[in-house]
Amino acid sequence: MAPILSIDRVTKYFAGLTALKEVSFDLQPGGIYGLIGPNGAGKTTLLSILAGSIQPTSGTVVFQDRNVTGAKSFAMAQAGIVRTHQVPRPFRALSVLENVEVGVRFGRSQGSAGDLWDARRILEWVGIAHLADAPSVTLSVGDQKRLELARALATRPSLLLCDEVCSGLTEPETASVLRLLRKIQDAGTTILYVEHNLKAIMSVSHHVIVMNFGEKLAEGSPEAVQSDPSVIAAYIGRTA
Amino acid sequence: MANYICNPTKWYSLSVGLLFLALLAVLPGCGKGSKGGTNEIAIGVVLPVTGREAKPGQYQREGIELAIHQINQGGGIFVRELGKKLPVKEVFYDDGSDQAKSAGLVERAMSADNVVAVLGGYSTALGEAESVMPDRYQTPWITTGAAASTIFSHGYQYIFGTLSPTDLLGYTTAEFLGSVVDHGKLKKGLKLALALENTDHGVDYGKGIDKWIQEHPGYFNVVFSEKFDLGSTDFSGLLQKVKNARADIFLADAHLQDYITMHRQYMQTAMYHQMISYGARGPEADARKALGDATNYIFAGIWWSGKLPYPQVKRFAADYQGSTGRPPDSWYAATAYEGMRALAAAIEHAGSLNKTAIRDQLRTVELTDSLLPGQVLRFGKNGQINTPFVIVQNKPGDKVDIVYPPDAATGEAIAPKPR
Amino acid sequence: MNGAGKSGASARPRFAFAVAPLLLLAVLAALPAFSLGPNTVRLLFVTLVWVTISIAWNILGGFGGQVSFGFAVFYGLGAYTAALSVNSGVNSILSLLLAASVAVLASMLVGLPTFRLRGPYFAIATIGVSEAVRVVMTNVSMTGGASGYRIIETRPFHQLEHFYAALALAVVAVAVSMQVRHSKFGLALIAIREDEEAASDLGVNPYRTKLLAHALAAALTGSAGGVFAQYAAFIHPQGVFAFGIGVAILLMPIIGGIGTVWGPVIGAVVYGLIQEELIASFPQLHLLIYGSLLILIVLFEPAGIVGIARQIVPRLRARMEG
Amino acid sequence: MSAVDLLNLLIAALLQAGVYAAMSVGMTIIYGVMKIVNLAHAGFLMLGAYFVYELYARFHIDPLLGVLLAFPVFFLIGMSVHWVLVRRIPTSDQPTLTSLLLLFGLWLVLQNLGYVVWGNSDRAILTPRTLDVLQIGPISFPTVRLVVFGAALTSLGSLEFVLHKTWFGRAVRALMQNSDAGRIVGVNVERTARVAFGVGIAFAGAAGGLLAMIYSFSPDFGGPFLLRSFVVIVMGGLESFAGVAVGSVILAVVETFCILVLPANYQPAIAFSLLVLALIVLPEGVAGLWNKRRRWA
Repeated sequence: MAPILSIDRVTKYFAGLTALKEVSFDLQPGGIYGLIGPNGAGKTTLLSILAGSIQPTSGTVVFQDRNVTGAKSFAMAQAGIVRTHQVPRPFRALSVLENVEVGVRFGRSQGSAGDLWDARRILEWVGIAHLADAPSVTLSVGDQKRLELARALATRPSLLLCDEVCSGLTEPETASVLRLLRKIQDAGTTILYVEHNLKAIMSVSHHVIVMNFGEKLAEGSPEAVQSDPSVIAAYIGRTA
Repeated sequence: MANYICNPTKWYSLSVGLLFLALLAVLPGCGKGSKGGTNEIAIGVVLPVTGREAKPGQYQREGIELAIHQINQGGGIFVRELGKKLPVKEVFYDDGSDQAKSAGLVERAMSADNVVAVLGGYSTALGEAESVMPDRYQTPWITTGAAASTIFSHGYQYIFGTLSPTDLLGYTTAEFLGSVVDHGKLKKGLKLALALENTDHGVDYGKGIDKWIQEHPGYFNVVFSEKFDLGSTDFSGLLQKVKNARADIFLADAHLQDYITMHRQYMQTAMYHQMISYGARGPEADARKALGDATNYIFAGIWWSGKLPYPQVKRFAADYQGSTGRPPDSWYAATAYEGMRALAAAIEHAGSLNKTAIRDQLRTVELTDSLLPGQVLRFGKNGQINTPFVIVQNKPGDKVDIVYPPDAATGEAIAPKPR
Repeated sequence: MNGAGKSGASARPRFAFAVAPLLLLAVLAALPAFSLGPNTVRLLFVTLVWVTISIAWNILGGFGGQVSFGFAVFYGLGAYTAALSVNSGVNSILSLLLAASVAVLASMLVGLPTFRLRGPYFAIATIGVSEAVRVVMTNVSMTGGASGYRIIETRPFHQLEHFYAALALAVVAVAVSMQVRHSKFGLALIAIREDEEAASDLGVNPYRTKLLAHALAAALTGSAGGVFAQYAAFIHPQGVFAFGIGVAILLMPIIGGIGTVWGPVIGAVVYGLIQEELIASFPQLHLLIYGSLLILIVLFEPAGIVGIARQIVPRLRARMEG
Repeated sequence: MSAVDLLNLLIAALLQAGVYAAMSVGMTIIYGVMKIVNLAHAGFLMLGAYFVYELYARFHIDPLLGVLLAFPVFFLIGMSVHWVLVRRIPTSDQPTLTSLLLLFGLWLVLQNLGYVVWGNSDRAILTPRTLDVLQIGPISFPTVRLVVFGAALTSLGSLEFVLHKTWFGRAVRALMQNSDAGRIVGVNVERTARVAFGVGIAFAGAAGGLLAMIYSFSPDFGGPFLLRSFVVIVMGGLESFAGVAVGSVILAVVETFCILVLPANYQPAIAFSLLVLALIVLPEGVAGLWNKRRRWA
């Protein structure tokens, strides 16, 4: 099977500092990929490059056989890559439903007719349909995370980039969000999932990529990665 | 600034209602305005008494009000049609030196206040904007402070002006300098540097100078001529160029504020010119206050001077001092005073308050005891008067002398300017 | 287009939406028949011009959150374009279209570089653009530079023609504003205002959306400038390009309530009243009024007069019912 | 154009740069610490001018001494403005439109205050040295500009001293670099912000006094200088004091020398165009160019 996303020697400098150094990997369609690493490993930088929020200094990004290197985030979203933010960023003046509508109307679907029903269905799907007409600012943290996911899903992505969807959530909330991720995967969307919470990520991913100091350290199944000595060294080296 | 979108339906009708209320509030405000009736003659006065042109605008207002005061002391203007004298009532608006506003206020006076005529329009830009209105409302308008002849070149039928055209100012300025050369005080063939305000006023001034120079070859040649924007805070760039041009005579054409700012910076560049003029500005008290002795020997071509040797000028100066507590500062009050007097004469001749009849009389009215140089005020075919200019020069000890024309002179021109 | 309406809002507001503006329009259109006198018509005319511009600014600044101090550029260019084309024999409606086109062109020239800047930097850049354009226009000889430019009137002046032109334009502006508010385009603008990056992450092209809003606003502002120029018949760069005009254009919608359809309209009416009634008697007081209003609005009620009304009305209603 | 003319121009430019630096530094402090673009800066420049004028006109206090007195007076004014208005708006690491509009409103109010108190005719300070010129060979130095230049350098120098030698200076520098980090190391952000706002306004007031020694002024005074201050601090990279010096010199030199190729009345457009250009091309100031080059290398 052809990879849905393939990145090749992606490098990013910030004002002379190297944030990412020649990172390469492929994602196959339909999986949940975990992206882990200690603080400052370059996970969010990589996610931002894939989402088009920032542009790589060098390297290529190929998505569904299209070279999308350096595309802006709206172009990425229209191509089918969409991200969520670690801290939810709802459009505060808009209702929950209207927030989702933005995704419906401007994402890959560029929907017009019947899209409202779509937006409502998505809200139902993530479990906040009862809040559709509430102002988005009134939502709890957990519901804001769901809204963040709903908005992203509304663009009908092929690849969903999740940035720490579980941070700041309680145990039961985390469990329910993880269930949601699996549901999304079941519906055919590939997920690249950045997470600090190792337990969460190991439980949900079928493939894990480990980064350290801006470089890819290892990748493989959760079990294989967990027993990789270089990974252990990186984590222990940091915590010690 | 969040959360300004909410369900519009709740308050929608309310906001529309507010709009209606606001509109209703407007209407009575505009409907009113004195329905002058037959007890008095309403005359609109639109001048800048705030903003950049506040000082001259204020002087002009004082001139007009002095004339109105004197007319009313005599019982008013006799209107034959009504068989009685009616007092003059001033309807005053301040345009804040803003041209769009001044046009709007002239329109307001002409359409809502039942005036028989409007006086005003100080400075060329404001005068240009106002000059659109008189023909629309068939109401005579006399500008007492805008001299650019373009205003009078559009074929308007209801506009008049009590300032001679600016090209004559430029011409007289050059003529005066020529006479100084003839007296042997300055050499022939001197180099002139011109700095002109970037308006029709400046253009006309420059044209006048050019005209004289072309008619009298050999006297002067212009080595530098550039425009500047009124209201700048900084003229150092322009002055640097003037300095580099190494001219013998510096002639600028500026408004009062610009004259003060520019001359201050002129002094700081350590330039020397044998003669300096700022066009129609020079002897003002404000300049003296801001610049002190640095204003000495500056000469100016002006429409009127308190030094003119006519008895009516002495009387006017005394009356003005009596009503305001200070002597007339330069020419501003006099041309405004004369504008009001000419209007009063025209109303009396017309014998009615019909605006077209008054306009017809303004075309032929003649004041033979005028304050202005030559003592005769008569509007030309285009509506503008054409009295001669006088050249005055500042002298040490706060003295100002008329130095040209010779028949009005109160002192000798000092040239070249002592270093 | 109206997402919220389709979702099953009651029929009454939709009725209000359709009827109230028509009613307002009818009243305004019939006003001159009451022989109000030219001064009232002039005041209405000026207010309608302000209404149009205020609405235009609100499209970019209110919905899109891009605060521009530089709308005098479009107003002035519109005025000059209309004046130049009327003088060269173009009929007055066509000259307004030309004015709009030139303003749109200018909005592109201004927007292409400046929309790369965010928020306050954009605002500051527009100050620079506006002042630079004023200086240049003061020196362009084709338009008479600082001498100003005059429309040579070839036929008698009919005030009502100008009034109806301004009225028509204001109606167009209100219609455009309502349409934008409830359209996909409006949704994009609001999303950009709230969080430009998040909007872009969801597929909204912020740059293009802002340029489009800028162009739309410029077209309305430019035509309004053209309508004004045809009435004034004399325009001057220090007048139509003045920084004060740019400031006034920004103050009106903010005072009325930005991001709403009717806030800018109310703001413009209030502004027109203050200009007319206060300036005649207290020329400098308006600065104090606008300044304090701005401070109060920023600190306490970002939604302006509309926001205040929104707070008061429910209380009044509660009192009346209770 | 002779060498002497060029030298005269260059000196004029440098003296002008001193004026620009003096008027921009207050804006930089406030921006650096609070990320607020102080649009009311022009209003305080104007008040500073009138302050020095009144002291001179009423009590014959030398304008230079007046400038010195302006520091404490405007410091207190600045602190009160912060206490009454500025602290009520949310703080942010990015400049916000809220603060921009708030201070713009304040500018309008200050202008009105100026009109009410002083009317609208131009004022000017005339001292014996106002029109004096120091002539050294063919080169002339306007005395008052030399004085202003000296005063500007002195005040910048003392500010530099304060920033590096005092508690307040360290707190300010910490906040300018990173407000979160500043908070973590125990800087009282609100107090520092209040003092910084006071210092910024103090410099604005004093700069207004210096400007009043050169220019005539009215309540509208300050607008053109406000924009020039923007240009200076944007070119200087928005929050560095060395940047202010660099920005001032660039602006003054460009403005002064452009008259050789442009008609003088286009001169004001230079600053405005530079402003737009600097914002777009040099978002990190002139120093950004240096950084970029290093990155490419």
